[in-house]
Formats: sequence, C-alpha cells, structure tokens
Amino acid sequence: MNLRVPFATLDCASPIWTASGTFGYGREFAPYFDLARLGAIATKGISPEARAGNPVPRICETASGMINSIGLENVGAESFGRDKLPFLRQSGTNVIVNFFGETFDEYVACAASLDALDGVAALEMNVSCPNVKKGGVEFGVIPAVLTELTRACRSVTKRPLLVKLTPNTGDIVALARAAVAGGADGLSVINTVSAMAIDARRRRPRIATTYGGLSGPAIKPIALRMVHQVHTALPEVPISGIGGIASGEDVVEFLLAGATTVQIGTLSFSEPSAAARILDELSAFMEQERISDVRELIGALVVPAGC
Amino acid sequence: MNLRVPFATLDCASPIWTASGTFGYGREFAPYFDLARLGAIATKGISPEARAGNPVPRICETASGMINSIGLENVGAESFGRDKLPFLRQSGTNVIVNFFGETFDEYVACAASLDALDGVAALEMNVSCPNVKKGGVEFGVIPAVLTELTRACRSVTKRPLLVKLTPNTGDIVALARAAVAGGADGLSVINTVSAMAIDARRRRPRIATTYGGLSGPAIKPIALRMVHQVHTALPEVPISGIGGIASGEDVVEFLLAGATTVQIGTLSFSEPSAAARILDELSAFMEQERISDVRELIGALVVPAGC
Amino acid sequence: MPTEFSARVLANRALAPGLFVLELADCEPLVGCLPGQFVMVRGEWGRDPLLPRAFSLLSARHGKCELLIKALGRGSRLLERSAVGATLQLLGPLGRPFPVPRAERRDFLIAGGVGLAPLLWHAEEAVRAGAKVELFYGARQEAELVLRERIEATGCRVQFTTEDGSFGRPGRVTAALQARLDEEHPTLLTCGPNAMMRAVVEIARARNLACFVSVEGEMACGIGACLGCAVQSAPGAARAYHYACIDGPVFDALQVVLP
Amino acid sequence: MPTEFSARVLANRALAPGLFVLELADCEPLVGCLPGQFVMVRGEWGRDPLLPRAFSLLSARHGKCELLIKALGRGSRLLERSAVGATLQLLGPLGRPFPVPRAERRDFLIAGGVGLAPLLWHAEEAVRAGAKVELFYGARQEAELVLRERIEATGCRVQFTTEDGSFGRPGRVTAALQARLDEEHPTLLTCGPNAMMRAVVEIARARNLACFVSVEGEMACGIGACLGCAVQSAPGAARAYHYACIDGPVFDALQVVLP
Ligand SMILES: Cc1cc2nc3c(=O)[nH]c(=O)nc-3n(C[C@H](O)[C@H](O)[C@H](O)COP(=O)(O)OP(=O)(O)OC[C@H]3O[C@@H](n4cnc5c(N)ncnc54)[C@H](O)[C@@H]3O)c2cc1C
Ligand SMILES: Cc1cc2nc3c(=O)[nH]c(=O)nc-3n(C[C@H](O)[C@H](O)[C@H](O)COP(=O)(O)OP(=O)(O)OC[C@H]3O[C@@H](n4cnc5c(N)ncnc54)[C@H](O)[C@@H]3O)c2cc1C
Ligand SMILES: Cc1cc2nc3c(=O)[nH]c(=O)nc-3n(C[C@H](O)[C@H](O)[C@H](O)COP(=O)(O)O)c2cc1C
Ligand SMILES: Cc1cc2nc3c(=O)[nH]c(=O)nc-3n(C[C@H](O)[C@H](O)[C@H](O)COP(=O)(O)O)c2cc1C
Ligand code: FES
Ligand code: FES
Repeated sequence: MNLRVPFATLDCASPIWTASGTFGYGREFAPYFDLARLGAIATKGISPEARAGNPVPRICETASGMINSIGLENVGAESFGRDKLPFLRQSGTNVIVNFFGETFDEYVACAASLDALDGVAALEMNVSCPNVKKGGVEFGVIPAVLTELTRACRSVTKRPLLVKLTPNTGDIVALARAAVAGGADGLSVINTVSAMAIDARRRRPRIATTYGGLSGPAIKPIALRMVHQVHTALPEVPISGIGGIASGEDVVEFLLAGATTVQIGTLSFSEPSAAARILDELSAFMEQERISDVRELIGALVVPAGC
Repeated sequence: MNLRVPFATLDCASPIWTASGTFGYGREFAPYFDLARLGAIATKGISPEARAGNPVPRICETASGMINSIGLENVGAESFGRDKLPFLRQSGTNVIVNFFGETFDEYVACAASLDALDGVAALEMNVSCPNVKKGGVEFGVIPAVLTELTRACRSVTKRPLLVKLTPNTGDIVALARAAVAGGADGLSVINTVSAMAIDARRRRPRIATTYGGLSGPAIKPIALRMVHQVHTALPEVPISGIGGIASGEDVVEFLLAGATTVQIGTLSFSEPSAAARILDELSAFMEQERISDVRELIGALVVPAGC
Repeated sequence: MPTEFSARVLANRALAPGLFVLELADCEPLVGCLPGQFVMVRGEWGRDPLLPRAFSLLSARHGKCELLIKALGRGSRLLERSAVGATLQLLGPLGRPFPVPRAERRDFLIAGGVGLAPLLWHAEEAVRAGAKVELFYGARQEAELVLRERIEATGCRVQFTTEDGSFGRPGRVTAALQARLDEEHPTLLTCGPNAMMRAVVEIARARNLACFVSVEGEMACGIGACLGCAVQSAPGAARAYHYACIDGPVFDALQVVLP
Repeated sequence: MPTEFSARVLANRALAPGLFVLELADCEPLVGCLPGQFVMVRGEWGRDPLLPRAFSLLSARHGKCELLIKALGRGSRLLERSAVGATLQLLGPLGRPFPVPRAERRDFLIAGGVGLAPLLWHAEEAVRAGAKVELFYGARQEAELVLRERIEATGCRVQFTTEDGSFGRPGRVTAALQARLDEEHPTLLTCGPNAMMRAVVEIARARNLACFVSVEGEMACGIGACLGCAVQSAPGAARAYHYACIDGPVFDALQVVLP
C-alpha cells in the first residue's frame, strides 16, 4: 500500500502532517510515536523575535472544540534555529516552519532568516491568525495585500512557500487566488475561526483577549467546504487540509474534497498519539476498500449531476 | 422574577424564542410544553408559492452539530395563512413569520402578503440561507443590496421587520449596518454556516446539494462572537441571538454579549421540550445569582481593560 | 401522544459481535404502542452525538421495552456500552405501525438484519391474536441470525436463510420468499436493508401482493419538524415527499419510492 | 515517561453529594509516580467533551490508582456516572510532584476541597518514610470533609475546619494554620482553591516559610504543547510564564503569581 505523496517539491512519507501550534516543536510528542511516520511537522509559528504571548486565560473548551488565544508565543527565529531545529532535523520527517511578522517587512525578514536554516523543508506563512492585533488577520483578508506579501516572501526563499488561509472571510476562493497569484506553492486551509465564549457567572470573556480562534471537530464541516471550494477553483494547487480531523475517515473526506495532505491539530491535545492512530485508521480504511495508493483518493469526490 | 423583555415593539413573555425551520409551524411541539412560555415563535421560512424543497439526503450529523439542506421547503404564503396561522395565533405567543423570495420582487411581494395576515407579530427576513441558489445568500452578503432589499420590504409592512444575517462573511458588522440603514427594526444573528460532509466510502457528499448549513452547539462560539461584534458596533439595535444554544447558561452568554432575545434551533430536534428546559435553567440561574430582572443581563458583559 | 421520558437500562445482552438487545424500564409512555413504531434515543453523553437515534421497538409491554441494535456508528457504539442502571432519554411512541395482524389476513414477514425487531414483535402479537404469519429472516452468516429461540417460540412457520449457507436455506431471503409464494397469496411486511426491501417490493408488484415497507433514513427530530426524513413519493402522488417519521416509517409500498 | 493507556474502573465510590473516588485498574504506567503528579483523563464519549481533564492522583500503587473528583462541569459529571468495568483513557504520570517527604523536614499540608488528594497521599508516604507531617483540611461544612477515616488512619496530627462550624474547628483552614504556626516553623505544602492558596502563600511570606503550591488552571494537553496552562512568573523572573503541566503543577511559591 502506498501512503507517500508529493506536495509541491516535498516528498511526504504520508499525507498526515501535524498542524502549527498544536505539536509544539515536535519533541514534546516524540515519546508517543515515531515522528518519521508523518509527512511533515508544521512548527509553532515563528516570529523574528521571541514573544511571550497573551495573558491568561488563553484557552477554553467549547462543544467539540476549543478556543485559543495563545498570542503566537514562540522562541523567535534565532533560538528556533539553535535550540529547536536540531531535534526536528533528525526526526526523519519534513520540517515546515510556520512564520509570521507584525509588519510587512518583518514577514519578509523572517522568511529570509528561516530560509537560511539548514533542515527547513518548507515555509508556511501564517496570515490568518485572528489573535494578534498587529501581525495577524489584516494581511490575510485583503486579496491585494495577500498577493503582495506572498510575492515578497516568495522572492526571499528558495523553499516551497505555503500560505495558510483564514476562514474568516466571505470568499475563501478569492483569498486562495490571491495567494497563488503571489507565487504560493501550496495552500493550507484553514486556520482557526474567530470565536468567543463567556463565563456566565463572572460575566467576563473566557479568553483574556475576548475573541480567540475556534478549532477542533466542531469546525471540520466548514474546513471541508472551504477545501472543496478552493480545490474546485484551483485544481492544480496542492492543498493541505486542516480543521478538526479526528479519524482516518476524516482524512479520506479531506483527500476526496481535494486536499493532497492534511494536518492534525487540536486532536493532538486530546491524545498525543492522535496523528499515528489516524494514520493507522487511514491504512485500515484503504485496506478494507482495496485502495492501493493514497493518491487515488485526492480530489476523487463524485458529485452527482444536478447538485 | 421578571422574564419579560421588549424587542422593538414586541412584548415578549420571555427572551426565549424558537428559530425558523427548527420548530415546524409550532403545532408539532404543542404536546411537549406550553408555547405561551416562549417570547416568540419564528415560523419555517415562507415563500410566495409552496416549495417542495431539496432532494434527499437533506441532513447529516457532525460533531456537536448538523448540516441541513432542506431547501426552504414550505407550504407557501397562502396555505400558511389558511392552514398554519390559526393554530399559531391562539398559541399565546408572538408569531414571527420568517420569509424569503427567489427574486427581489418576490421578497417584497411576500412581505406585503404576510403583512396582510391577522395575527402576525413581526416579519423576519431570511437573506442568509446558504441552501438555495437563487433566493438565498446573494441578497445577504452585499451590503448595498441588503440595504435596498430591507428598505423595500420595510416599506410594505407596518410590523417590525427583523433581518436575519448570514455568518458567511468576513465582516458581520458591515452587514448589520446595511440592514439597519435599510430600516431593520432588529437583527437575528446568525443563520447557518456554509459547510460540507462527505461519505468516505461512497465518495459522495452527504448532502444532496453538496453544501448545506451547519447548526448546533458547534457554531455557538462563532455566533456569540458575531452577536458581540454587532452589539458593540450598534448598541441601540435589538438583536436576537441564535446559534447552538443548549442551556440556560448559553442564553445568559448571549444576553451578556448584547442579545435582547435568543432563538433555540437545532436543540429542539434533540429534545422537543428543549426551549422550556432552557427557560427553566435560565430562571434557576437568575435565582442562584439573585438577578431579579432578565433585562439586567443584556449587554452586561465586563471586558477587563486592555483586552 | 409521544412523550419525552427517561428510561433505565435493565439489561444489555450481547447476541453476536456488534448485535445487542437493550431492555429498558420506566417505559410506561409506550403502553399501547404497536410493532413498527419507534422511539428516539439519546444517552448520557455530551453534545456529541448531538441528535437522538431512531430504533424500532422489539417489544413494549408492562412498562418495559426492548430494542435490537446493531453497533454501527458513533451513536449505536456508545449505546452498546450502556451499563445496567444507566439512564437513556427516550421520545415515543413515534410513527405509524405495521397493519395490525388479523385472523382473516395472512402475513409474510421478510426481515433482514436488525429489521427483525418490529417483525418479530408483529409475529408474537399475531400469534396472540390468532392470526397466521410466516417469517423469512436472512443474514449473511449464522452468527448474525439472532434471537432464534425466541423466533421459534412464537410457533410460526419460519424460514432462516444465510448468504454463506452456514444456517438455514442458503442464499438470499428473497429467494426463499419467492419459492414459498408459488403456494400462497399473502400480504408482505418487510423491514431491513433498502436493497432487500426493494427486491421484496418488486416481488409484490410482480405477483400483485399488498406490501408494507418500513423505511429507515436520516432523522433529526422524529416528529415532523426538521423535514430531514423525506422519502420520495410514488410517481403521480399529490406531494413530492412523504416523511418517514410521521407518515411512516411503515408505508404501503405503493406510496413511496424506496431510497 | 508519560504513557497513554486504558484503565478500567474498579470502583466508583460516592463520598458526599458531588464528591466521589474513582479507583482504576491497569495503571502500571503510573508505577513510581509521586504525590502532586497528575493524569489526564477522557471517558468513552464522543467528541464532546473534547479535551481530557487533569486529576491529581490520590494514590498510585500496585497497578491501581485513585482519583478524588468533584462533579462540577461537563467532564466531571460524566465521570461521576462511570460504571464499574468502564474504560477510561489516561495519560500520565504528568507534572512535577511535591517535594518528597524527608525525616529532617517538617511539612504542614494545607488542603481545601479536592485539593486533599495529593496531600493525603503525601501524608501517607511521609508516615511510611518516617517523616512528620500535619494536615490542615478545610471545607464549608462537615459533609464536604471526606475520607476522614483514611486521614485519621495515617496517624498524623490533623486539624479539620469547617466554615459553618459543623465539624472540627470553625472558620477557615488558614486561621487554624496561623494558630499552629506560632509554635512551629515547617515547610508549607498546599493544594486547593486559589483564594485559599493565596492566603497560605501570604502567611508563608510573612513568616518566611518555604511554601509549595499546586496550581490548577485550564489545560488542553498536559505535555507542554498547547501553552494554554501558562502561570505568570514571579516578578523579576527570566520568563514571563511558567507552564502548570510541565513546570508544575507544584511550584515553589516564590516562582509564580497565583491566578
Ligand atoms: C425508523 C427507524 C428505525 C430504526 N430501527 C433500528 C433498529 O431497530 N435497530 C438498529 O440497530 N437501528 C435502527 N435504525 C437505525 C438507527 O437509527 C441508526 O441510524 C443506526 O444505529 C446508526 O446510527 P449510529 O449512531 O450508530 O451511526 P452514525 O454513523 O453515527 O449515524 C450518523 C447519522 O446517520 C444516521 N444514520 C446512519 N445510518 C443510518 C441508517 N442505516 N438508517 C438511518 N439513519 C442512519 C443516524 O441516525 C445519525 O443521524 C432505525 C432507523 C430508523 C429511521
Ligand atoms: C493539575 C490539576 C489537577 C487537578 N486535580 C483535580 C482533582 O484531583 N480533583 C478534581 O475534582 N479536579 C481536579 N482538577 C480540576 C479538573 O481538571 C477539572 O477542571 C474539573 O473537574 C472541572 O472540569 P469539568 O469538566 O467538570 O468542568 P467544565 O466546566 O466542563 O470544564 C471546562 C473546561 O474548563 C476547565 N476547568 C474548569 N474548571 C477548572 C478548574 N477549577 N481548574 C482547572 N481547569 C478547570 C476544564 O479542565 C475544562 O477544560 C485538576 C486540575 C488540574 C489542572
Ligand atoms: C493552541 C493553538 C495554537 C495554534 N497556533 C498556531 C500558529 O502558531 N500558527 C498557525 O498558523 N496556526 C496555529 N493554530 C491553528 C492550527 O494550526 C490549525 O489551523 C487549527 O487549529 C485548525 O485545526 P484543528 O481543528 O485540527 O485544530 C493554532 C491552533 C491552536 C489550537
Ligand atoms: C433544518 C433546519 C431548517 C432551517 N430553516 C430555516 C429557515 O427556513 N429560515 C431561516 O431563516 N433559518 C432556517 N434555519 C436556521 C435556524 O433558524 C438557525 O438560524 C440556525 O439553525 C442556527 O441555530 P441553531 O444552531 O440553534 O440551530 C434552519 C435550520 C435548520 C437546522
Ligand atoms: S425526522 Fe424530522 S421531520 Fe421526520
Ligand atoms: S496543558 Fe498544554 S502546555 Fe500545559
């Protein structure tokens, strides 16, 4: 059975990646399964300088989901290269560095400095985090800005550049086209959905920043719709599907909708070995359904005529 | 303890309404509790002519939610007035007729014909249903169109006109402002979120129309955020909060975020008496917290400084 | 009138891998309901699964009821783990039953899988009412042919079939039915996989027999409110759709097009 | 190394309304873990609740463990209904324990509510190790003072307090502590509501006593990946935040600012 898939110029051992911000710097999960089974690890979002992140409370649970506003806490590009990358580099999987900046120039500088690090397989540009007032959502929602930013980052790195789209839009396809127009080699679809929860007794938001990002199985149907819309509009562009994936069948749904790979996010919190279990379930599904090559599934959704 | 709230010119026995399309024509639920306890019933969406609705499958379950694409099946305005309204009129609660059309003129004609019916307390304009290709989402996502449509319907009815907003947008506040600019007396926030599910084995969408609308507790955090955004921008406009409400505490969250009333939707499917249980839980909460008037809660969220 | 009530798990009996019977107490609201009617069931879990699940009654007597369940997906697998003493939320009785057995009518009951539930109950009631019924009950293999002692205790004529020939007549249940129809002219009552029921309806049509089917399909509410359980009406009907929960689940085969 | 494993419910003992102990089998991965460490627990439900819940160990010996739980919200109320024989998913041992008892150190243990769990275990281990500890255990009323026989069986000096005076010394547990501190100069170990722990930390600071707190707060992962369990570092620290799951839950009170 073949589980290998190419994604842009990456060769992935399986279509299962782990999602940025939900898999630490990889090492945290090494006790639970062999990371080499993953097609890639997307790191915590890296900014030029270290960031302390947002005040607490930063997370809260919702029905089949959670809201977070970690505030893109990270060790910064320099410490990442020195302290975190060496472990990741020898983990046997592709290292995709998720990055962001607070300004246009910071984005470009961050991309350039990460490009210089040995062992980075690709960059994933986070233009969609709804948490940070300055660095986040603004770059990701206006198509013209997104094109320009993508083009600028594209020009400073020789590695594949993925753009991670925000779902907080009325037109995901317009954002996808904008990123591709700027030279994106692939799209990550989707980041978290802007959301809120309130402590009814204390009459306060449950998240210190009032709004945070919703993730987990609750958002899967939204993510799947967006992957399908983007794939239908841009069938040649590789998509990494993200949002609430919790089982092997969920993976198959995303592949059928047009994703080439998927990313496991919040489920790694419930179950540190979730990605490995999900990969096992994917293999079992393929065996039952006599599918010898996982690539057969990509975009293989059948939409009956007239619908 | 006072549970009565005014909403525009309506006097509501409680802030608990039931949501369009999830409470049939009211009669279906009469065996389970006293409908007079509700502040209002929003009827199934009514169009000028009867509609047979979409092919099956029309519903599927998702994590803490469901997707539907009923296709706005309804008996049409005439049969509604003749066959359904008489029961509703004597139910002891406000009857809010949810309506839509396939064209601009149909909307206006529908509003006018419903306005003529005796026993209709208010109209709720559904401009947000993502299911129907012609009649639905197009009217609700372009602010200028929304203003114009609201104004036209506003001019043909003497009853309060609510506009029900779609969450499938990057800027809910712009849509809220557009509806208010057109003369909306209140806003219903939100309708279902565009979504998809796939049958992995059959490789087909689980909903005959490919995409459908996601509802239920899964979307509550998104709905709450949107209610809070709209209330913050337009504090004078009454809002009816909708999305995944399942408990008395959920109601309190929506009121604190700025809703004047709430609507119970999908939960009535899990539990026909959900609205009555939720009202009981709201009363119990108020008693515990020594809140003598439910209106105290409206917009009473405390957002700590600096957040 | 359907009622919402809490029922207590009295017994949870595994019959075969993935097949079990739940016996529930505190089911007084089901008094007087009939084979073919169903209940909506939710367990004590969070908001996932969100919707209740529909189950045809295998019996409802003296304040108790039984459900025959196949552990398939998320809801039924959680129910499979129900502990004795646990509480389930029920709504029922719902839907329209099979035609009540009558001495002057001869019913052939064609059951596949858990579709046995309403038909076994129907057979028991028929015997009690002095009516004659025959049961045709098929599965893929012997292990899946459950409740055989209880079926035999009814005293009805029974034909078991297995597709792999491990028990009873080898082959499909519809073949056994066909063979027997050369001798009789009964009313057909069927419940089981759609493919099986479509074949039964075909046979009924060809032989001009009255036929009743019990239709399963996605249901959210069970009370005619969500319009999710639409079943296409037969060509020429006044309405485009019937609703499985309030117009069915048992339909005259002439009324609807099986999905 | 923390391990993911399935544990079986051996017993579910109600102690008082809303307070119960779960005894679990198949907990070999917890061998060698210490009071103050915790496990993440998920039941056999759907995707809601989605996240596991953290529970301090009340004991872990011979492949079994015990948890003392208060039924508060959705997760703990589902656990309250766990049937004997049911399976729970565990991840552990996690976090850093209280300082291991030593004969040459004298520990005062100040427990509020279910904060008793790690401290009762600590007391048992201390007695076994020949160390002297005293336990101060407070609640609002007598019914909430659970496991008293087991506490007394340790043989430690114990001071029970209730706010309503229904059992033991009336008033707050911190008042009982204060009174006793005029005589002794121990190390303070505390676990319970944040308000209580803040008062204990205040006392420790005023009297210049070493003090260890066990911090609870929202956790998603328990393994340092989500960064949700941040606890503000004490002023002047090199890092803005510590993490309750990997740097704690037990902290030297000088390290962090209690929420
Ligand atoms: C009138 C009626 C009577 C039924 N009687 C029985 C019975 O006696 N015994 C029994 O084991 N099952 C019966 N079913 C099927 C049962 O309601 C569940 O659909 C089935 O147990 C699968 O649910 P799940 O939660 O395990 O699967 P999931 O995959 O979690 O179900 C997801 C959703 O799909 C729906 N669904 C999935 N498969 C089916 C199906 N084949 N038919 C209808 N809906 C489906 C479920 O109701 C649910 O909403 C009946 C269904 C109906 C409509
Ligand atoms: C290290 C640690 C040890 C703990 N030990 C125990 C113990 O021994 N016994 C016990 O009964 N409880 C203990 N708790 C609290 C427990 O993890 C749950 O938070 C508590 O049972 C409430 O969860 P719920 O599902 O009932 O409430 P819900 O309201 O459903 O919880 C919703 C979310 O909020 C979080 N949350 C709610 N209240 C708290 C709280 N007070 N502290 C932390 N998180 C909270 C939950 O973890 C969950 O993510 C501990 C927590 C931590 C972090
Ligand atoms: C706690 C947390 C932190 C996250 N941090 C980042 C981040 O740094 N960069 C990023 O692009 N996405 C981040 N995400 C988004 C996830 O990578 C993913 O897109 C999202 O959670 C949806 O997937 P899921 O539903 O499987 O979790 C974060 C998500 C969570 C829950
Ligand atoms: C089956 C179904 C049918 C619906 N039909 C309508 C409708 O006719 N008109 C309308 O404005 N909203 C309709 N809605 C949307 C609901 O009124 C409500 O806005 C939405 O379901 C979110 O609330 P909930 O999460 O509580 O269900 C429908 C929803 C469902 C689930
Ligand atoms: S199940 Fe809702 S209408 Fe039939
Ligand atoms: S609980 Fe996730 S980092 Fe501590």
